[in-house]
Amino acid sequence: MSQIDHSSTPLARPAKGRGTMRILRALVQDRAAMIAACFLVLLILSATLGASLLASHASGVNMAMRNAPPQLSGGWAYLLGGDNLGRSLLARLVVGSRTTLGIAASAVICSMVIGATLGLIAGLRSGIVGDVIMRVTDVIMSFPALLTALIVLYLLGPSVANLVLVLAITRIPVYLRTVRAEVLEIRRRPFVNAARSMGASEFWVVRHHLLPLILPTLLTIASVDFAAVIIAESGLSFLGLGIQPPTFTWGAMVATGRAYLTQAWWVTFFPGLAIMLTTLSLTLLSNWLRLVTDPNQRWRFAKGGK
Amino acid sequence: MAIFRRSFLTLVSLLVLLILVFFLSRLTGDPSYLFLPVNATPEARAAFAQANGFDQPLVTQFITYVQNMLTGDFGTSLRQQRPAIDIALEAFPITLKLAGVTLAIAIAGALVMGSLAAWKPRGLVDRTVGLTSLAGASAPDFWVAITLVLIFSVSLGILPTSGMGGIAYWILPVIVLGLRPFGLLVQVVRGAMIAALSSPYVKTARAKGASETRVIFVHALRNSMLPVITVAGDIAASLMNGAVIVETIFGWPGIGGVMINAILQRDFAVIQATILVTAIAILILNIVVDLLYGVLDPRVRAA
Amino acid sequence: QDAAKITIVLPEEPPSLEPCDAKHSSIGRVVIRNITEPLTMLDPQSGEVVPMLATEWQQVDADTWRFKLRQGVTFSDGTPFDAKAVIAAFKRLDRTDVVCNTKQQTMGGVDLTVTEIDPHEVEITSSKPSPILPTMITVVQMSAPSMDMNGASRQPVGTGPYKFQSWQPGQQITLARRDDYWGDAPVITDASFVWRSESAVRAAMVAQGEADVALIIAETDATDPKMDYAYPNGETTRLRIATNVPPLNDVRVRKALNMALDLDALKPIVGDEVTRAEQLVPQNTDGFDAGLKPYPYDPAGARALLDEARAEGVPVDTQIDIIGRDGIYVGAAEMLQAMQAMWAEVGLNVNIRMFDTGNWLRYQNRPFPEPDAPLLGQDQHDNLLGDASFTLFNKYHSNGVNSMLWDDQVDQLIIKGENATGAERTQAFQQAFRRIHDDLAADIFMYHMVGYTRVGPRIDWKPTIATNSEIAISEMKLAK
Amino acid sequence: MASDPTPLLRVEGLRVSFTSDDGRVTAVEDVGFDIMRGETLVILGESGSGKSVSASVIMDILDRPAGRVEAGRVRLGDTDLLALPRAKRRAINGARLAMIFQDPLSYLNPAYSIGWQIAETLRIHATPGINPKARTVELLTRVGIPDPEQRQHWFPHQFSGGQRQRVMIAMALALSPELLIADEPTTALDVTVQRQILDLLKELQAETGMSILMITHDLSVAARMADRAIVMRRGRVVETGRLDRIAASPSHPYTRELLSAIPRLESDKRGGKSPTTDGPPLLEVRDLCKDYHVAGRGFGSARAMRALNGVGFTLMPGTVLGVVGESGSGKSTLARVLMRLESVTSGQALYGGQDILKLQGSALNRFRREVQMVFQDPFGSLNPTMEIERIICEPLALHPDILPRRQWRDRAAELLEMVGLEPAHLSRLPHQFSGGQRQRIAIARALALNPRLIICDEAVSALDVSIQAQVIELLADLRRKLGLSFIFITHDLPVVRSFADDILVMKGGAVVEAGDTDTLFANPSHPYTRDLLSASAIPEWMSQAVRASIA
Ligand SMILES: Nc1ncnc2c1ncn2[C@@H]1O[C@H](COP(=O)(O)OP(=O)(O)OP(=O)(O)O)[C@@H](O)[C@H]1O
Ligand SMILES: Nc1ncnc2c1ncn2[C@@H]1O[C@H](COP(=O)(O)OP(=O)(O)OP(=O)(O)O)[C@@H](O)[C@H]1O
Ligand SMILES: [Mg+2]
Ligand SMILES: [Mg+2]
Ligand code: NI
Repeated sequence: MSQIDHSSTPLARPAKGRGTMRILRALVQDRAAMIAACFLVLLILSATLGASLLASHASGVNMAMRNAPPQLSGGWAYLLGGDNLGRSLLARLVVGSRTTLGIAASAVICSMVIGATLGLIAGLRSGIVGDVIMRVTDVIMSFPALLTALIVLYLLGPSVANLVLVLAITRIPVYLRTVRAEVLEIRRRPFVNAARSMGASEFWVVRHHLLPLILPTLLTIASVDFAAVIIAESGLSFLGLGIQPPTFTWGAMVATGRAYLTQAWWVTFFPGLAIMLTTLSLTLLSNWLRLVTDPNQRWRFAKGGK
Repeated sequence: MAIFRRSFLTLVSLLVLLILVFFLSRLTGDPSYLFLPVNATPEARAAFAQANGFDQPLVTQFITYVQNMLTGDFGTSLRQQRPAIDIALEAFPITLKLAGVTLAIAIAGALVMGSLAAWKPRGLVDRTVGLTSLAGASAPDFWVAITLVLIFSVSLGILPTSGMGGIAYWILPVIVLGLRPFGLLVQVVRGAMIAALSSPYVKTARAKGASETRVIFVHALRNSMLPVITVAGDIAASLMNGAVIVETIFGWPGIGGVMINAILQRDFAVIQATILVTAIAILILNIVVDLLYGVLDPRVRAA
Repeated sequence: QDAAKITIVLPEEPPSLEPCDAKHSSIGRVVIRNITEPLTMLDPQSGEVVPMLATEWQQVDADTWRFKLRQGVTFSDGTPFDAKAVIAAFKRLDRTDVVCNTKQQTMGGVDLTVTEIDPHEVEITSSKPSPILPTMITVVQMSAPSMDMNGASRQPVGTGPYKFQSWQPGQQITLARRDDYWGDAPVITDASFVWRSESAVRAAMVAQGEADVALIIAETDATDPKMDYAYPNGETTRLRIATNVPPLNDVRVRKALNMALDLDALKPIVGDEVTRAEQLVPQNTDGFDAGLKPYPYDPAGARALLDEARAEGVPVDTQIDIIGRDGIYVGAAEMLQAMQAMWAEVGLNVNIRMFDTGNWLRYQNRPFPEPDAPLLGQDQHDNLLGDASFTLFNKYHSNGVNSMLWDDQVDQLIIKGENATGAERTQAFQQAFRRIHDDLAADIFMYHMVGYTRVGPRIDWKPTIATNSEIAISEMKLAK
Repeated sequence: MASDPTPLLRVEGLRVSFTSDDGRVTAVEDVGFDIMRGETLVILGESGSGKSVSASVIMDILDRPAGRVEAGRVRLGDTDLLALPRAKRRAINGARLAMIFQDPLSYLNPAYSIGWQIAETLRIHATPGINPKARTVELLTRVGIPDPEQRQHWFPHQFSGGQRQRVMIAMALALSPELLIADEPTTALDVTVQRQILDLLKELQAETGMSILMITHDLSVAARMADRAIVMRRGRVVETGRLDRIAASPSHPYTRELLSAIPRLESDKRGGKSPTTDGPPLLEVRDLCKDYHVAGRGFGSARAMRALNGVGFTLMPGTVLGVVGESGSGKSTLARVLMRLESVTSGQALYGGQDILKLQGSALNRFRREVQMVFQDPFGSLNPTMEIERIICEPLALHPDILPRRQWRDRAAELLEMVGLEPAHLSRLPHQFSGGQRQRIAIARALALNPRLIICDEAVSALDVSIQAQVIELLADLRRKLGLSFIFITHDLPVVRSFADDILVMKGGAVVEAGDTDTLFANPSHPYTRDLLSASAIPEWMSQAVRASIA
């Protein structure tokens, strides 16, 4: 038997708080994940508070500061330089974060949720329902995203909701197929059978046995997708399906800066960097989450762990 | 048996796809605006529509399309005035080559790097591979492409700017195209491998005396392949649809550019022909991926 | 020898090399004056019509002209160039199986009949009196009678200094010098055309020596004064106002729109070399009025005008939509955003709606998709034919397919000019432009645009106003 | 035997600890032993006493870096195994050292055919003169896998528990290692096959001079095999010596407790059988048949393989039906079919008059609440990402009307205590337990709902005799108090004999003999049953020694 000091009676501790405490402790222990989490909090603050505070700075055209390089002298506004209409890049990054995060997050979450749900169904029902889902997925995969975008634009008109719809539809297949593949394997594992034998419904099995094992993979894909969605959005804006000016996203900032790449690298660089850092933070967090939830890695975050 | 059923169903999806593409693409607007000069008169537009059959009801147009298709006629490009299928078939091999090479490199690289990262999570390899691959995966592709051209072709003069040709011409396009697949796959491989490497059978392999390389690449990797091939399949499918940015920037006349132009130009015959070609490729790819599931995991095959 | 081979990098691959569609600039760049030649030609410097395959011409009556053909000219397939060939070339324009933009665009509504007088003289009759027929036919390429009449040609045969050699779809088109050309033998022996849609890459190719001419690069990529040429490209930009919809039907609002803009300050967005435009045609065009003065940049005045209109019940605060198209010219979207910001300064509520080309074009033509909406249409127009008639009717006449103006006076002036010649024609057109600009403020005129083209150090050549639509390789010399 | 003075393997002062949520936990403390060439050393001990952990240190497959060797040395011949660089260390595994794992069901790679996995050892340590293919078939034949030519292409999930264990054994024996570490190698084997395997090991030992380190809870196996034995408890070695000496004069109280189980095993009726009740039967199974379809290699058409062939029996409420039989005879399949985890080909199973195989909706739900199962593969049947608390509470959560939520935790703690585990372990994950501990967790989970019928598939096979006795006592108690019924699948004849009212003997998918326990044990009629009974029993010398020492 192991030599544990049982001086503190474990039963006294409430079961719930323990889990969150453990997660928090694990977060503090992983420096990279901690930084990522802080960055994301900062981002959310900038998208909520910052965006409202700086809205006017982001739209004021000032041709004198057109493509102004990053500088310390011009006050905080031109710390990161000015864009092609002389607007403060910093202010635009902050203001743009709201739409960017809003659109990308909703698109990624929509496609993930819809994809995962359908994938679960397709994985669990091998009959006609599963067939239909998978063949519809085939169709979506073979349908060019741009055409989807144009069609939605034509039929439903441009709006943020439709934009999210277009972005989400085109990303559904990855999640769907990934979830299905995992379900096909995991549902054969003995512990799923054990749960079934105890009377677990399909929903229970999904909720407690399948999803927890699949979720890390989904989150990994989703966090990388985040960048892809932002960039795809900027690609659509020239069709009029993207966000319409004067609203803008980081993706649109990168896209307009494209023409100035040789002259003013900072115009594309900073929004690009923002996209990159956001994606990076999300992925670091999802990587960390994977370790925390992995039974064989969890010790890393325990008291005596490295 | 299953495979026949699967192929049949796939044919059904292809048919549905063609119907959708036919009708929906025609909802995106009247091509006469694009093909006639801005000052064309309404009469000229009517004549144009008549000459191309756009004045017929959509259903009639579709029936004609299907009839012609059965005789091997996939329509004529409005813009190029030649068989649309020729245009698609000229471009597709280029896309296929580029996608194949890129994907092969990205997958191979991701399997190695992702496995090494998973071997010691939070270790040095994990951190470096993670950061660099993600930086690549989340950077806007055209930005990377142009920057690379400016650095390697203009400043250093060691690589050609663009065009098709020998190995040197492949380097930049493959890098740019491969960044996102690589970044995503590294993460997926890493995740799946972390789980696989703590499975009991890995201990068995170690107890047999398998080298750590063998443990990683033969035992754990095989069991982590389900999500990896799924994601790789998805990436492959999107590459089949063409890599527009890379194709246009580097002047590779692949199917992505053709398709995008056709869509923007409302060149319906070309839209249909290119989608037909890529869809067949994607559908075959999906069948292959599904078959691979069974090969990789016998428990799935039993289903 | 080797050095006389050049590579030209274009923005896009031509859809075909069909001579009758050479007005399509991506086709024209390869074909015009390299493979095929017209009977007459516009001198890009002076704007005058000069001889090409026709040596001289005269008007017989209101709708008949006679052209003497150049002798001793053969097509590259050996067929002699004669009256029969001219008839065949004009027949090509009338084909209905393919779209021949050339005819639609420049001869809208006018049918031309060619008859042989003798093998070296033809008579061209038009269905309507056409005082500028020699100008009109500058766009008609003389293609060989042997050319297939089915589909759009991908192997044109003409009388030009070069003959079509090969086309690797997607990759390149090559031309080779003809030995039996009727004119002076050009220096360049072989030319290949390649295409890259990315301006930075086109520029880089010339910088790298992979190409000798990079056509139409962005201002931002034109960074090397030794290689990069800026030149007026014949394009004029404007925002077209829906003059029939409130509040835009009030001339004070239209003037205020103009006065609220500091267009001089915005020049860098599209290129420092652009000049302010006050009418839709470039200089050297018959009908161009150099005396038109720009609206001053006067936000206060604009505000005053708006207040005045508002006081009279004009719904000045209605949201006005700009129908824009990204990529119509470099900086197009930013330009709109800057203008939007300036209008916001004077209290106008302007909203931008960007479209893809196909959709944007719907808003250009009658019947207009949203006839009751107060719209500003982003637009760019080129008139390279030296005569304002190619612009005025379509853009400003009450019956013009692109016109959003309904003004009797303008209509009369246009019709008067079209039927006149000489000073009378010029004056009528100028008066029309003046009324459109000064009295009606029917448009927000922006700039006469410039193009940038990069020419590598190996060759000696300067782009001209015509370069966007034709590149005569025979004019290129090797640099010493 | 111990003439060679230097031992083949010497373990000294081993201390191993693990990092877990509760900080560092020491699992093995100051463990040391020697094994001579050709010798068999048996490790007996309490479940969770560190036997498997010690073995995994020797094999260098400790969960690192969660587990850490804090002190101690392991020498193989002259080489210090813990100090070797990885590549050299790894070359020893499989060739000189081989291990049979305790949990054979989880330890095979699900993605490769078993033939491939056996041949892999041969390929890794490429030895001239050995043809991997032929050798694989030979090994499979020797461990008694039927139809090895065909079955080498099958995948682990297509084998029964005992068959997988034998595959594991074949794998370990592939290269005739110098030292074989066998961690509970016969837990899933019926006595006949067990005898066959033990004979095989002895044979090889005689042939090649192989040493064996055998971890077992089974005193009859120990008695059969051991030269020397050590006894472990709570991470420490509490007794070392020749087995006969230990049996004759145990020094540690735990050893005495362990040995005292022997007389009980031989005679005692612990079950306290209740007289068979009249009235409607609880479960009535008629003519069950089950075919598995096994795909040929590649995409060939599937072959049917009959796993159950006309199985039938009746179970009265409050009784225990023992199911014994050959490994691979369809016992687990029967259990899975009854639990509705697998479809049947034909047949009927009436539970309380209703056909289980046709139950739907709430009737099915009620059935699943009343009937619980303990799976043969305890590791696999516990979700690896769930804490024990959640695992044990899962049935309570599935049937929330039974107990209010806030009492779940206490109930879970209570259940853990009932099966001899510490409530402090509630927050641990399955992989942090020993084989026997996992098995007990599975039992605790099955008890959570106070079911009417529990199907136990080799539920106590990995438990040492003392804990096994404790668990059986617990089950018997429940049966007495609550009238619980059991279907008790086991290879352990003493256990069935003492616990079961009726016995079903299976072979090749069919019931070959059935009847009242006493009658059946007294005069078995089928040759296989006779064979089975004769194979069991603890050697006489041991019983005598033990009786003498305890008396
Ligand atoms: N990864 C781990 N983390 C924490 N504790 C562990 C871990 N692995 C094993 N242990 C603990 O170490 C102790 C010894 O385990 P071990 O597997 O060696 O037991 P065992 O003697 O083989 O028992 P059994 O007969 O039940 O298999 C047990 O108490 C177990 O809970
Ligand atoms: N999924 C499957 N596919 C094919 N054959 C299978 C499958 N599962 C089990 N079998 C076969 O069915 C037979 C019965 O297996 P089962 O697991 O019921 O045996 P068992 O009596 O429980 O044996 P043990 O005591 O060894 O656990 C075996 O021969 C096995 O190979
Ligand atoms: Mg153990
Ligand atoms: Mg079994
Ligand atoms: Ni046993």
